[in-house]
Order: sequence, then C-alpha cells, then structure tokens
Amino acid sequence: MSLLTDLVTITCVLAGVVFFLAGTLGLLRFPDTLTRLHALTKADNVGLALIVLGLLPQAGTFLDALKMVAIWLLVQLASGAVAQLLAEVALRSAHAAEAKE
Amino acid sequence: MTPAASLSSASSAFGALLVLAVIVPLCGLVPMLLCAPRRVEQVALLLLGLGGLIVGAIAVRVAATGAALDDVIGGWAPPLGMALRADGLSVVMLVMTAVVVVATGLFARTDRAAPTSAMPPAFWMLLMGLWSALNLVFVAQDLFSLYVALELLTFAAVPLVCLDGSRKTLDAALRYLLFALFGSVLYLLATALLYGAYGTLDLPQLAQHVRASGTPEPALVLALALMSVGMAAKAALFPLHLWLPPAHAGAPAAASALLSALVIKAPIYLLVRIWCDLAGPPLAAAGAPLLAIMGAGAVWLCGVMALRQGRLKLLIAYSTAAQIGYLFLMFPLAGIAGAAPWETIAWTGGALQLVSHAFSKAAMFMAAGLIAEALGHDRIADFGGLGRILPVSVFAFGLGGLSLMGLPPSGGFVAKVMLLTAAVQQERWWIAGVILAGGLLAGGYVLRVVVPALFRTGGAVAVAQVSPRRQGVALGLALVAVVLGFVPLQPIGFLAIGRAALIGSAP
Amino acid sequence: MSGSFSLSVFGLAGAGLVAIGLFGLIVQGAAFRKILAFNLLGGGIFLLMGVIARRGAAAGFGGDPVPQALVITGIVVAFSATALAVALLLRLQDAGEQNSAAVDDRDRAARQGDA
Amino acid sequence: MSGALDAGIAALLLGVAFRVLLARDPLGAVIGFVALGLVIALAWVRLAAVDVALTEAAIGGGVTGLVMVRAAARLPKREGARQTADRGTNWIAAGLCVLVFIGLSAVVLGLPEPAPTLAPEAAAHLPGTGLGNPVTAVLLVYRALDTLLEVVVLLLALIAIWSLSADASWRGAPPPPGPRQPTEALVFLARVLPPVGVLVAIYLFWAGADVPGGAFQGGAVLAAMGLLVLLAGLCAPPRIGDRGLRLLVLAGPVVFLAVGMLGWAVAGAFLGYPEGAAKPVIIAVEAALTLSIAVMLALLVLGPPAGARQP
Repeated sequence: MSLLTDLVTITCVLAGVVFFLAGTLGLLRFPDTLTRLHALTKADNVGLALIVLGLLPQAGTFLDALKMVAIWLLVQLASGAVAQLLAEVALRSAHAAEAKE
Repeated sequence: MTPAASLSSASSAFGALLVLAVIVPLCGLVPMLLCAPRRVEQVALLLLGLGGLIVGAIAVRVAATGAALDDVIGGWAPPLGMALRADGLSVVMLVMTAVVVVATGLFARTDRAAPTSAMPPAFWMLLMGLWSALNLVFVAQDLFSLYVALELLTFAAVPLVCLDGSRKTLDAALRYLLFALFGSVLYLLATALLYGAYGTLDLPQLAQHVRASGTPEPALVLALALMSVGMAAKAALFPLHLWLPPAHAGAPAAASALLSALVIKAPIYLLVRIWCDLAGPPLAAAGAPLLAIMGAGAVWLCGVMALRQGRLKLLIAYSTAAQIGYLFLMFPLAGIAGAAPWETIAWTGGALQLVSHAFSKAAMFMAAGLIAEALGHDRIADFGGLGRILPVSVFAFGLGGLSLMGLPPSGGFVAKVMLLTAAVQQERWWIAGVILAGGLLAGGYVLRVVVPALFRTGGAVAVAQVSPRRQGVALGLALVAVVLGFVPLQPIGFLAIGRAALIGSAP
Repeated sequence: MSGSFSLSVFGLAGAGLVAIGLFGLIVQGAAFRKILAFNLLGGGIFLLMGVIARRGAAAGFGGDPVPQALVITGIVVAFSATALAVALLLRLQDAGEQNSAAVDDRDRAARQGDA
Repeated sequence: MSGALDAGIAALLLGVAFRVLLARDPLGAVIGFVALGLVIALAWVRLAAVDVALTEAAIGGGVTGLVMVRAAARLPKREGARQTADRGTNWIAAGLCVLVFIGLSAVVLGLPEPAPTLAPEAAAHLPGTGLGNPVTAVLLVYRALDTLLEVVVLLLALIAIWSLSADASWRGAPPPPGPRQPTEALVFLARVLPPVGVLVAIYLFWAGADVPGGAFQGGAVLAAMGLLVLLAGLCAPPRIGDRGLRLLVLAGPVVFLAVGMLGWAVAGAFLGYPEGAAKPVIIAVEAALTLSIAVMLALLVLGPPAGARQP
C-alpha cells in the first residue's frame, strides 16, 4: 500500500518537475512576452497540479489535503489573472511601438 | 503572568514619569487627528504645557533625590524586557528639549492679527512626534528601542523641511531622508552584531559584559565603527554634512529651530553614550582622537563655509555644522577611557556647549525667520539699517551669536573656556588651537551680519509687520543662552548623577 | 537545516546583501535606485539577524524569538521609510513637472485658504 | 541535501540582488526586488522563522514591492534608470563594500560559541502569558513598548506622507491607484480573492497567539485585499478626512496605549498585563492592531491625497 502511494507520489512529482523545467526553459528561450507567458502559465499550472496530486496521498489528514488543493486553486486564480494583465500590457506596448513606427 | 518574579528589577518611585514623557505627546495625536483642523493648534499648545510639566517633574525628582530615575516596562527586566532611565545628563537633555519645543510652539502660534501665517495642522502633529521621539532617545536604555526612536525622529523631522512644498525644499528633504536612513540602517546592523555577541540589547548590561570580557570582541569594534558612521551621518558631522545646509535653511523658521537645535543632538547624545558607556577603555582611547579629528574638520571647514554664505539662513545652517564639531572635541578631552569622565571639566564643557548651542541656535533661526519675513528676503548684503526696523530680532541674533563666538556672557563662552582649559591642562595644543580658531571664524560670520545691520544705513525696507510676541520668544531663548554663562567654571555634579552606577554595579 | 554549514551560507548571503546594498546606496545617482538599495541593505541586515536568531535555538524553539521579533518590527519600519521616501520622490516629480514658482504660490494660497 | 538547498537559496538571493542593482530600467529593478522578497522569505523558512517569513513575503516583498512598482510606473524612465558614478568613485565604493563584506562575514562567522540566547528566558515566562508563540510573546509582552512605538512609527509615517499633500486641511482622497480602465481579469480577481484573503488575514491574526502569524502579517494581507479592490477600481480611495477612517487608523494605537496605562493599575507597570487574564487582553490589542495596521499600510501605499493642484 505505502509502496504504491510512494510510487504515485514520485511519478507525479517528477512529472510536475519536468513541466516546471520546460516552462522555465520556455521563459528563457522564447522570443517575446506573449509566447513566454504561454510557456510559463501552461507549464506551471500543470506542473503544480501534478505536484499537488502527487503529494495528496502523503497528506496526513483530510484537512491537509484540502489545504493543498486550496493552494493550487489560489495559484491558478492568481497566475491566470496576472498572466492576462501582463499580456494586455504587452499588447498595448506592442501597439504603441507600431504606432510610433 | 508572574509579575512577582519579573518585577524584581527596580522601577523607582515616579519612574512612570519617564513613560509619560514619551507617550503624552503621542496621546495628543489622537485628538489632533479627530478634531477639526483649526483646533489642532489648541490641542498642541495644551500638550506642550502638559509635557513641560512632566519633564519638570522628572527634573525636580532627580535633583531632589540625587539619583537616576528608572522604569522597567511591563515589569519585564532586561535582557528579556526593556528599561527606561533618566540620569543627570538625560535630564539636562530632556529639559533643554522641553524648553526649545515649548518656545517653538509659542513662536509658531497663529497670530490673531495675521491668521494667514498659520502653520498647517501637520506641523503640530509632527512637533508632537518629534518631542516624543527625542524624549525616548534620551531615556531609552535598549539599543533597539533607540533604533525605533531614531526612526520616529526621522519621520517627524523630514517633512518639517518641506512644509512649503516647493521643489527646492522637497529636494532637500529627500536628501536628508536618504542620509538619515543610511545612518539608521548602519545603527541597526551594529545593534544586531552586539546582540549576536552579547545576547542583550540593554546598554548598562552590554557595558558590563564589555568591561568584564577584557579584550574587545571583533563584533564590538565593527559595531562601534558602524554606529559612529551612522550617527555622524545623522548629526551631519563633517564630511557627512552636505545634506544639512539646504534642509535646515529651507525649512520654515520654527522647523529650522527644532532641526538645528534639537534633532541633530539626538545622534550626538547616542554617540556619547556609545563611546563613554559601551566602548570600554581600550577602544574609547583609540576612537576618541578619530572623532576629535572629524570635529576639528567640521569646526574649520564649515566655519569657513559659513563665512562665505550670502544668505542668512544658509549661514546659520553652516554654523550649526561647525558648532557640532566642538562636541566631538570633547571625546579625547573628557578622557572617556578613564574611570569617571563625567567628573571632568571637559564633560561639563561638552554638555554646556550642546545645551547653549541649542538655545542660541533656536533663537538665531527664529530671528532669521522674522528678518526674512519682514524684509521679504535674507540676503546679508542688503541688511543695511536692519537694526532700526527689527531691533529686537537683531538683538536676539546677536545674543545668540555670543554663544557661537564664545564671548562672555554666554553659555558658549563658559563651555569653550572649559574645553580650552581641559585641552591646555592635557597639553593637547592642536585641540586648543582648533577651539580658538573656531571662535575667530564664528566671530567673523556673526559680525558679518550684525555689523551692517546695526551700523550701516540704507538698503533694508520692511515689507511686512512681524509680531512682537515672536520676537519676544526669540529674545527669550537667546537670553537663556546668555544666562547659562553664569554657571561656575567647574564640573557640575548634576551631570554625574546616576552615571557611576551605570557601569559600576554588577547585574 | 544541516547545522553550521547552512548558518555560514546564510551569514555570507546576508553580508553580501549588505555589501550590494551599500554599494548601490553610494554609487547610484537616482533617488529611486537609492531607495531600492536601502531595501537591499536592510534585507541583508535582517538576514544576519535571522542567522543570529537561529544560532540561539534553544528551549525547544527553532530560534531565539527576540531577534525574530526585532526583524518583524524592522521590516515594518523599513516599509514605512520606503513609503515616505517614495511619496517624497513622487511629490518632487510633480513639483518639477510644472512651473515651480506658480505651483508654490498656488500651494501657499491653498494652505492659507484652508487654515 | 538540505545544505545544498540552502546554498542554492543563498546563491539565488545574491544573484537576484545583483540583478536589482544592475537592471537598466526601473521596472526591471523592481521586479527583481519583488522576486528577492520571495527568495528571502524562503531563506527565513529555512532559518526556522516562519513568523518572519510571512512578514517578509507580505510586507518586505509584497506591499513594499507595490509601492516601488507604482513609483516606477509614474517616474519618467531616466529618473529611475541606473546612473553610474564616475569610474574612480565606483572602484573606491566597490573596494569599501568588499571590505565591509569581508569584515562583516568574519564577525558573523566568528561570533562566540555557545551563542548567547534569550530563548530559555522567553520560554520560561511563556506559560504565564497564556500564549504559545514565543515571537508574539516578545512582541506583545516582553518588549511591548517597541511594538507600541512601531505602530506609532506607522502612524507618524502616515502623517508625514499626508503632510506632503498640497491640501493642507487633509480633506481629499488619494488618487486611485489602478489603471483608468481596469481589465476584466483584474476586476475578476478583485471580486473573487478578497473573501479568501480576509479569511486568511483573520486566521493569521487569530492563530498568531499560538503558531506563526499575528497582527502584522494579518494586517498586511488585509491591506493587500483592500488595495486589490482599489486597484480594480471597484471602489474609490477613501477621503482621508473621513472620521470613520481616522478612527480605524487610531483604533490600534489607542487600545494599545489604554491597555498600557491600565497596566499601572492592574500590574503596577506600564504595559503590565493582569495576572491570569493576559491572553484575552493581548488578543483584544492584536485585533485592534490588525485593523489599524491594515488601514495604515494601505494608506501608506496610496500616498498623499491629491491637493489643490490635481483637481
């Protein structure tokens, strides 16, 4: 039983880490703000989801598990909203640059 | 709670007065923020009276018992808790502060005849915060409380510079703030290191640890260096004085008086405590000459700068930077490495210089403010005939100038004679030379203002009336500086109250 | 926490942060960057206090609570200082944008009208 | 393993700090600064100081970061740009700072062993206070005067900032902090997050008596929620002359001062607490403090009220 849950945890967390790494790579290598944002939010949201999923079996109590899910939800909310804000700023400055040219 | 166990460390009877001196001005902020803006001034004046009474009571109590006043906050003795203490020197500082603050309040009061000249409500709130912070600096024993007090002082003092909201004063205020923050950050770092080395923040306990341990810890050496640089930045000691002239000269007269007379004295008082109480003899012997060299630089360079100013307020501001230099000459002369520096004539001389500078400088800034108000400018070149227009203000300026020059009768005279005596006795001729040369420079810049004002005709034309009450306040402060000239030329016992116990007794 | 190694590492990081902040405070020309540098310097000092607190772990506590409490106070004070400095800087900016003499006169008039 | 983790955090910390120092434009520097706040918060967790970690993340990085972001946005680029001194000054300053680094490191690494600590003393008196969190005990019992004065520092900083207003009678409101047309995402966030945030703030304040948390952390989260609502333009900044607002600002200091003075009556010392009933009194003080700190932090971020010049 414990071996199985540990296996699930390791698999999920490792997969999550891969997503984080991919997102970070995208952040560093992609050419402009919008594509970077795309890499960052997609990868990080899935990555965090996988890590939370992997840690759920390790949670001592139901409350702890609930807290982890709540954290995931809050991060989703925040990163979604922030990404949209950043995207709008990026679009606006891109338009401004075009107008100047 | 176990008060029985923790209340062991003694608060003296009436120790609560120390807490009151700190919190009463703060309590005043509550009605000031809730009442109508035009009532703020009345609340402030009421509190000035109340605060003055509290400080008076502290002074009477300490003088009557001949012992320091102690208070342990919440009954939690150091090192876990924190204590307040007023010894002879602190009481002198508290009284000096109270006199200047109350006088400034009376000076800044709205004239019924000219209500448009009223100070904004913010001035009165900042005045209360400033007073509380200064009182805390003079009575706190805990290094971190002192840090908080210094920051309170900064936040109260900086906006006073730019009350008129002009670009020039805002610029001066920002520069002042950055210097002050730089100073407090270094002080905080030093505090952290001392706690890491000794496990307490209480100054008397730290002093005992330092004296018990023999060779100085590296942490102590670094902490002293950091605190000295930090406090020198806050006190505008040469060569960190560049922020002072624009800030002190740009502020309204009442604010300049507070800044020049009181605010820069707080870091200097802390330096005295750090070097005399905390450093321990070997380090004090090494550090004192360095402080004195910086002081000598200030006396010389800032004195010369004051001579070259064309505007009266800038001249007075540079003279502040020069005069605080004298205070640093005190360190080697008082033999702070010795057994009882507070019994030396240089200790008394230093304290007297600090106090008489406060009174005379406050008087001079007020007089300068009145002159600027009456003439519409403060260009010294156009002061011809000023003596006829504003005799009382010019007289107050001149009397204040006596202290700066070190001419009798004035507190500055007695102070400088005492420092000179100590320098000659110890055959430190270069210090004696600095004191004499500084006096000549001061004579030069004071007479540059007074002589044309009194003996030259023409030029000055009054464009506005100034109130006799304000002139009276300036004159009153100048007279206090003169009266200090009648203290006897010997160490004053009051200044030694409570100091021996600080270092002598075991915890 | 693997004992003294980690403490040394954070001690060095704190000292480094202090040095970086100090450098910025001295050489940066713009007030805005000086304010940032002041915060770096403060952060380094707090970190050193954290190391000192951690060294004093005893009585079942992970660290000496006294320096930890001091840091909390210090962070709040540093924030107040930053807010004041930024407000001053922005006000200076506003004052510079307009004809300063005219602004001063209007300010004074506003003050007098309200008093 | 954990040593490597700490070394990684420390290296990241210094790297980000250099980025803040060297970034060309002001916004880049500020973004680095906010990131630094998070890294430092991590360091605090590793140093077993969760109370401080929460404060650093909420105030040191969060609210301070917000102040700096607003400043960076309003300043012209050249004002916040990196201006280097001449080469000579740079080298002298660099030399000085390297010396400071070496001296400081030597002192900190060479501090005496065993380290002096007040932890045992703080622990010994903890049962008498009724509190479980030693940091809260230091802040509100042993060194309560410092905390009282710290709240006064906030109050005085607020007065100082208001005094910069051209509106000397303090009737107006600070200018709205947000963009003129807030985006839908921001508005959505400002509608959804505050209830959660308020809950977290109340939890932090309430739990602070026994586990990490307290008035400052709770107040900072509350302030952030208020600022979020203002940023999204869901309501206008309050007029600073408002009596209710002033009462909120003063609630903490007044309750704290009143409790302090009651101490003379019940315990014979300023800020002494009644025997056996210390905890409820402390909780009451903390409740008032949380509210006042939240309001003051938010007002400090908002800045001086627009004066006559900006109608």
